[in-house]
Amino acid sequence: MPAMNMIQALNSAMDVMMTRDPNVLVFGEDVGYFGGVFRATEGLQKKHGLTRCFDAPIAEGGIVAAAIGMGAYGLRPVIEIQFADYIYPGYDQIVSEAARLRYRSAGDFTAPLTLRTPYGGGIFGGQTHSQSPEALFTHVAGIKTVVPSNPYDAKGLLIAAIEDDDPVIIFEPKRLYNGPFDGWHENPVSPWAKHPDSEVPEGHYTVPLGKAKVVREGNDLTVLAYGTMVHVAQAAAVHAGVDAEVIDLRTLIPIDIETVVASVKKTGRCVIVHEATRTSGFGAELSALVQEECFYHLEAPIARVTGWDTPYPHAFEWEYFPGPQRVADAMKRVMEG
Amino acid sequence: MPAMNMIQALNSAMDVMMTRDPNVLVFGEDVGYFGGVFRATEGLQKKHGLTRCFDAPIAEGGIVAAAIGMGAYGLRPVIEIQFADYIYPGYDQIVSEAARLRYRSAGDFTAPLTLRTPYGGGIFGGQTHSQSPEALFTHVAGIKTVVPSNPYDAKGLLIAAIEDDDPVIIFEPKRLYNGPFDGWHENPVSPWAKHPDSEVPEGHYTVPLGKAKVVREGNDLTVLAYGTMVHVAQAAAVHAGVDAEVIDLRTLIPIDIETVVASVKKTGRCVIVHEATRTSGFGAELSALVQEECFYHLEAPIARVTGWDTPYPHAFEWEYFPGPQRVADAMKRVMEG
Amino acid sequence: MNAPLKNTVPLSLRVPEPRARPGDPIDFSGLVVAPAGAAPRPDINASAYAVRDLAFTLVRVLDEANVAVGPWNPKLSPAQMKRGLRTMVVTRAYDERMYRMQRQGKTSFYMKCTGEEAVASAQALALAEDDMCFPTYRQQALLIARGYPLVDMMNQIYSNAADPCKGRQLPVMYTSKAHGFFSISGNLGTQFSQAVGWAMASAYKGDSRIACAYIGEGSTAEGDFHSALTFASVYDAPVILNVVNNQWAISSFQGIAGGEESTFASRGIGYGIPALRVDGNDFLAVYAVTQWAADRARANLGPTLIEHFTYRAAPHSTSDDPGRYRPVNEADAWPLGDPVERLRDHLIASGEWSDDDHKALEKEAADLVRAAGKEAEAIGTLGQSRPSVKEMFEDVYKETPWHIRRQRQELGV
Amino acid sequence: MNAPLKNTVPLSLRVPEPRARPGDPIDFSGLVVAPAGAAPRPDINASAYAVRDLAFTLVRVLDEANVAVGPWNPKLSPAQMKRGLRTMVVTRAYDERMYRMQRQGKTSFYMKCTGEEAVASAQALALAEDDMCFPTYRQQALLIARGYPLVDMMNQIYSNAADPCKGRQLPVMYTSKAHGFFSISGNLGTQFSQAVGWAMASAYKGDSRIACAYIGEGSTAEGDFHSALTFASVYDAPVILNVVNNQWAISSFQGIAGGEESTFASRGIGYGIPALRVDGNDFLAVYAVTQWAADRARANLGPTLIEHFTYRAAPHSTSDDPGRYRPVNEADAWPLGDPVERLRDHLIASGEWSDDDHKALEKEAADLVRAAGKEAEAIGTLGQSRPSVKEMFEDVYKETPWHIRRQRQELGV
Ligand SMILES: Cc1ncc(C[n+]2csc(CCOP(=O)(O)OP(=O)(O)O)c2C)c(N)n1
Ligand SMILES: Cc1ncc(C[n+]2csc(CCOP(=O)(O)OP(=O)(O)O)c2C)c(N)n1
Ligand SMILES: [Mg+2]
Ligand SMILES: [Mg+2]
Repeated sequence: MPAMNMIQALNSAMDVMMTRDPNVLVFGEDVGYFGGVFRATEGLQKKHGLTRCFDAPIAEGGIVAAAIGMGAYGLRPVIEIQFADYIYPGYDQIVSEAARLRYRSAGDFTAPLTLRTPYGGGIFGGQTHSQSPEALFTHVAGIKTVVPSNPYDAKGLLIAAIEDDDPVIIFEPKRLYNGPFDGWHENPVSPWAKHPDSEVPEGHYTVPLGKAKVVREGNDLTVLAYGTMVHVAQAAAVHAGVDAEVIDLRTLIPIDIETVVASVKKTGRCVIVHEATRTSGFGAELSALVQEECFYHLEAPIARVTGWDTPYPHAFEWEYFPGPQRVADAMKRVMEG
Repeated sequence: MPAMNMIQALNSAMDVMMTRDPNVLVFGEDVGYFGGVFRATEGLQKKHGLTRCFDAPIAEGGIVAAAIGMGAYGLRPVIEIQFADYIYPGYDQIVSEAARLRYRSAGDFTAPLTLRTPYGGGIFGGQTHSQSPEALFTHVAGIKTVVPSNPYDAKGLLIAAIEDDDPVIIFEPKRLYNGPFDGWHENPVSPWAKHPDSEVPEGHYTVPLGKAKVVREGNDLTVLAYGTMVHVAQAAAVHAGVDAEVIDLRTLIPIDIETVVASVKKTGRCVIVHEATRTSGFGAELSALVQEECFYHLEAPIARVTGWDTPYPHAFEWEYFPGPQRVADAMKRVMEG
Repeated sequence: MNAPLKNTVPLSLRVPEPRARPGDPIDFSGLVVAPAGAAPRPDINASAYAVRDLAFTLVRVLDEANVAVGPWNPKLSPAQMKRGLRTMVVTRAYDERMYRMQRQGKTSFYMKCTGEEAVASAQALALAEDDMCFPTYRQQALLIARGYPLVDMMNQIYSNAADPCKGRQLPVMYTSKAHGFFSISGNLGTQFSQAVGWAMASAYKGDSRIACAYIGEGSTAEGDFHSALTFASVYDAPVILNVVNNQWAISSFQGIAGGEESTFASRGIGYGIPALRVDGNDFLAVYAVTQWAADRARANLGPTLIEHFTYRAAPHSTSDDPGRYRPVNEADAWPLGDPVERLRDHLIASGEWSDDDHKALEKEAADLVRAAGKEAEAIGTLGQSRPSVKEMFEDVYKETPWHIRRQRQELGV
Repeated sequence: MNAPLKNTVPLSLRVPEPRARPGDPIDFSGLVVAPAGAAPRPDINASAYAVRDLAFTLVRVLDEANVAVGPWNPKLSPAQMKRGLRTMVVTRAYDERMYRMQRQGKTSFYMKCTGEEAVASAQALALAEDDMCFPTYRQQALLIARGYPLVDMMNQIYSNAADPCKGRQLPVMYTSKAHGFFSISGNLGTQFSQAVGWAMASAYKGDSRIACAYIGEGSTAEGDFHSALTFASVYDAPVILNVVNNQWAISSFQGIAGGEESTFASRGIGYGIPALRVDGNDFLAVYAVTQWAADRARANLGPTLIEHFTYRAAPHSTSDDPGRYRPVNEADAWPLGDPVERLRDHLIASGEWSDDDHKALEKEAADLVRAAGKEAEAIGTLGQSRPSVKEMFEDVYKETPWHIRRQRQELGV
């Protein structure tokens, strides 16, 4: 099995699906000849032809709308929004249209599109190349929201998303494109090749939507994480010396409540981590859910470790980012609580 | 003091501010000659002139953008988005621009605009005239989010918003425009005139942003509510026979944490109510906050009573709406918990 | 030294206003109407640049004497014209009944297309049955022309147990894939760019079906309008882009959308999209330009923009009172007349129709609508009958996830 | 019977591609360039309709022999031209240094405007000092022309302790209200419609200042472009709407924004906005059309759309490698030449300038930039020096609310 980094895994998912299904096509800003600013679509146009992987005008609303129309026709479009920070011009089409087409037409029309978008910090991109807007989508009924944390999952989840009959948004943590970044930013990032989850089958397989994965078993507390924070949480557990169980949610909506509840009931403590700003972030929903489902098992307040309630600041990336030190501190606090 | 309904109170706030400050102007779809589809701007054009209250093209993104430009110039624009359901085409300008202009320019430019928008159910308007999208804004640092529940507050909060130097969004519960609807929808709604909060001074006054109000004192449990749900919660408390303390949050961001925490610490129980869909709604943030601040005081799980995670369905308005029966049931559950 | 000038006058803000408000005399003197037959009919493969003047004139076929004249005369057979007339008359009868039903409290909301019936009626005739339309709420005539059952339209409006939208949608937000009628959205403009995506898909698949999209002149201000034109232009999508300029967007006259500064058709020029302005109350002219546009699309010549110049004779919706913002009888004074009367009179002038025929048609339409009405009302009107409450929780996703299932249980349904 | 046609050929999807990709011979043969002096110069109060052909031609002043010809010759004084030349030369020197600094790891990111310097440099000269510009990231020459300190620009780029944006913004996202330079956004297009709002405010107040907005040709596809044109048209806003068509949007050629189907200037026609297309590498032509547009705005005649036809000679940014998507030396082959060389040669041809003068100017610019560079680097480059971490939590709101204050405490700063 070849070792792939996350970009290669995503590229392979699209390649596999374009090969299997003539209704799958890919478009977005700079994804055609050039292969995308993060190179996720490299080679797809050359291999599958100009009309199957092509550049789009700089109009995120138009890109989503075109994908909805294509979906209504019967295609399975895969679109790239160049940075999650630029998804907002397409917000109306996603929220008012893609998410509600099946419901409002009672299944007469559907929008089985897949939207990929790089998200989170990692390139010193300041406030408009670093955002984590997932909570702005988890509030919207009718869309599924996915965040992979490694190459194997990225490919399997992306294929599952393309095959899914509902609109799916995949937030791709750009910090993880090249390696399992664990938040110790002074250290060099080790390449994916050294990580077991970089072993990615070349062909077709899926990782089911809606299923979380326990990536580290433990008894003292539960960490709910996704994307980059899965790796940070593991590093923090080591750093704090806490026997933490780390859950990689993988899909945010629908959330795998069973895995979450089983773990928190076991450990009695919970730390929620994400890079997005805190207030009304997806961590709030997780906290509410855990509290509702596990109240009588909780031995300490649920803690949230998150980005601050500010835009993403260029010069303060490492003070903004909820790194392993902050997560470890929270773990210790929760253990004492 | 004249009795005003909510529309009159909002109208009076704009009138007062247009009279006091030549930099205040009002625009939006159908707000000019016609006076707005809910009549909130009636008479303002006639009194203050064509260029101070005028119709805008059907382009919510353009309306917000124009207001940002005007704010950067030094005006204090008040814009109306005809229904909150139609705010999404303006989402990018609100989230990426208005909310972040002060931060990114280090205060060199600011966007002191006020955005008014009718929200929530109440007119059998189906999925595109009934939404409650407040949580899509509470996640965004840089904007203030306000929801009045009565004429007095509506006017005082709107004046405070116009005078505020940051962008403020006011969600106006259309169910409350004409009377303090308490959710018992089979009963006729009593007019505002019979309610003490319809006594509205004619001139200038403010209700400060960021300050909640205890509208019903109680010892058994705390209800966190805003907008229509303030009245529903009170009706539910009566119906359930529970000595509930009902807090009208009034401002969601910044939230008045002191009032919330003091109450929950006193009662030890908490029910959160809103009409918006549940998952990742503002109730999630409230639940997370209460849990973080009051964990050791909580005697039962915090409950959320909300709209369902579906679009707003035309024929099932009353099954969708979290009415007093559902709120009362939750109160009882929490009392037993 | 050629220094930058400063102003000789202070700047001032211009806010456009219509010529007449309630109480003012009706004034259509600003309206320049080209004579019927005057506009040239270029080849379908003429360039957008070459045909750009068509965006500033008005394609008209029926002259003052109700005779069809000029190069755009589509030379429809009497049978075709009668079919079109019938669609319009049934549509008007349907609108009248449903409007009345709303007034009687049998539903929450209704929207008429009175005065604009020719647009969708003629287009339905000019399109193939399986071309996909992306309508606004004023193209009910498409469904009627394509034989969608009136009773199902009414069931939707009543949100009753037989409502094809299962009680979820505001009245008039129909959907029927089988009739090439895309689910109507409450959000203005969104369908316009979706239609282009559908057309791109059809082209991608080497299909033969084209798309036909609608937008009101007021809604052209939305970004989706611009997206639609951009994508249609770049990918040469087989789509007809219709702007229905009925002069009003609720209370805002077309000047608030920019209609005083240029025509809406002329928006096409900047995208290299051939654009035509047509008398929207002239059934034959609408048919002719649609056929031209459809032929272009089918021949891989790409999109066409059509501005239908018409007038919204009805209130915006049952929630609206136009007496608050425009002179009461403005509709009657509309210089381009009524589309039903004009086609009727043309048929009569051609010796193909009579007043009696027309009365019979009107009676047939009323009977048809009444019969459908009885049938739908027998199922139930709003609140009397409705789909199972369970339906509230279905179709959010293809498979209902646990949290929504659990909410359904919470409600106990 | 005139039944709807079905297709004679199957539909097919067209995806535009540029004439040349890496390895292909450079091909500008599709580019039609009007001769200098040919375009007429209408009165500023001519109607948009009357001047619509100006959207399809190219206003050019400098001819092949570097002589200024035709009605658009702005007849600038030698002093003015030298001032403009200086702005361009300093801008180029500045760009070169900052690009190098990024390569040396002294900052995270940089963007050059090489080849496009005439646009902002000539406009700065044609505008009043207090007119408000809403720039993209390629109008750094505006700041330079208006005397904003180079060292402050660099401080922003280094996010150092003296950064006017307090370390919060990506490099090149300058702001200076005092210099009529609106805070640059990373979100493309948003400033274009904001500029119209600013202009409306200026008109509302009876002020004399006008707004000047910029957008790249690729970004014209965003809805904000359409909003800007709609609002400018409806309210007759005193604004100059500039589309900088530098042929590329990262790796996408201008055809992906619709540039193969019509000119970007011609977008103005559908809104009734007078629109001009100008040789963006011809300093005198840019000055002349800007002056015309500014005069229109100041005289309450409303907005003007200008398409600056130029070429992005530099990579998109320091993150980009154009060798992956276009022929390597395409920039050198650009038929409209280099803006600095053209103005230099015109001055030399007029006897007002010499090679030595130019070398002296280049040296002066390099010295200036180097001195500023030393000063900024003495404060510190990225990571070496920065504003207080407290600044991360300031200015989210005017007064910092409790939750952000508490987060600051949580971080311990
Ligand atoms: C995005 C959005 N904004 C606002 C509205 C409210 N609204 C409904 S209809 C309407 C007027 C539409 O006018 P026009 O496009 O001219 O269509 P017409 O009603 O004349 O057919 C408005 C503003 C909406 N439905 N969607
Ligand atoms: C809304 C948005 N979408 C996408 C991007 C990513 N992006 C940055 S620059 C760019 C290309 C812009 O091209 P153009 O408008 O022609 O300007 P130029 O760079 O040529 O000056 C893109 C796609 C962005 N910054 N904002
Ligand atoms: Mg209209
Ligand atoms: Mg460009």
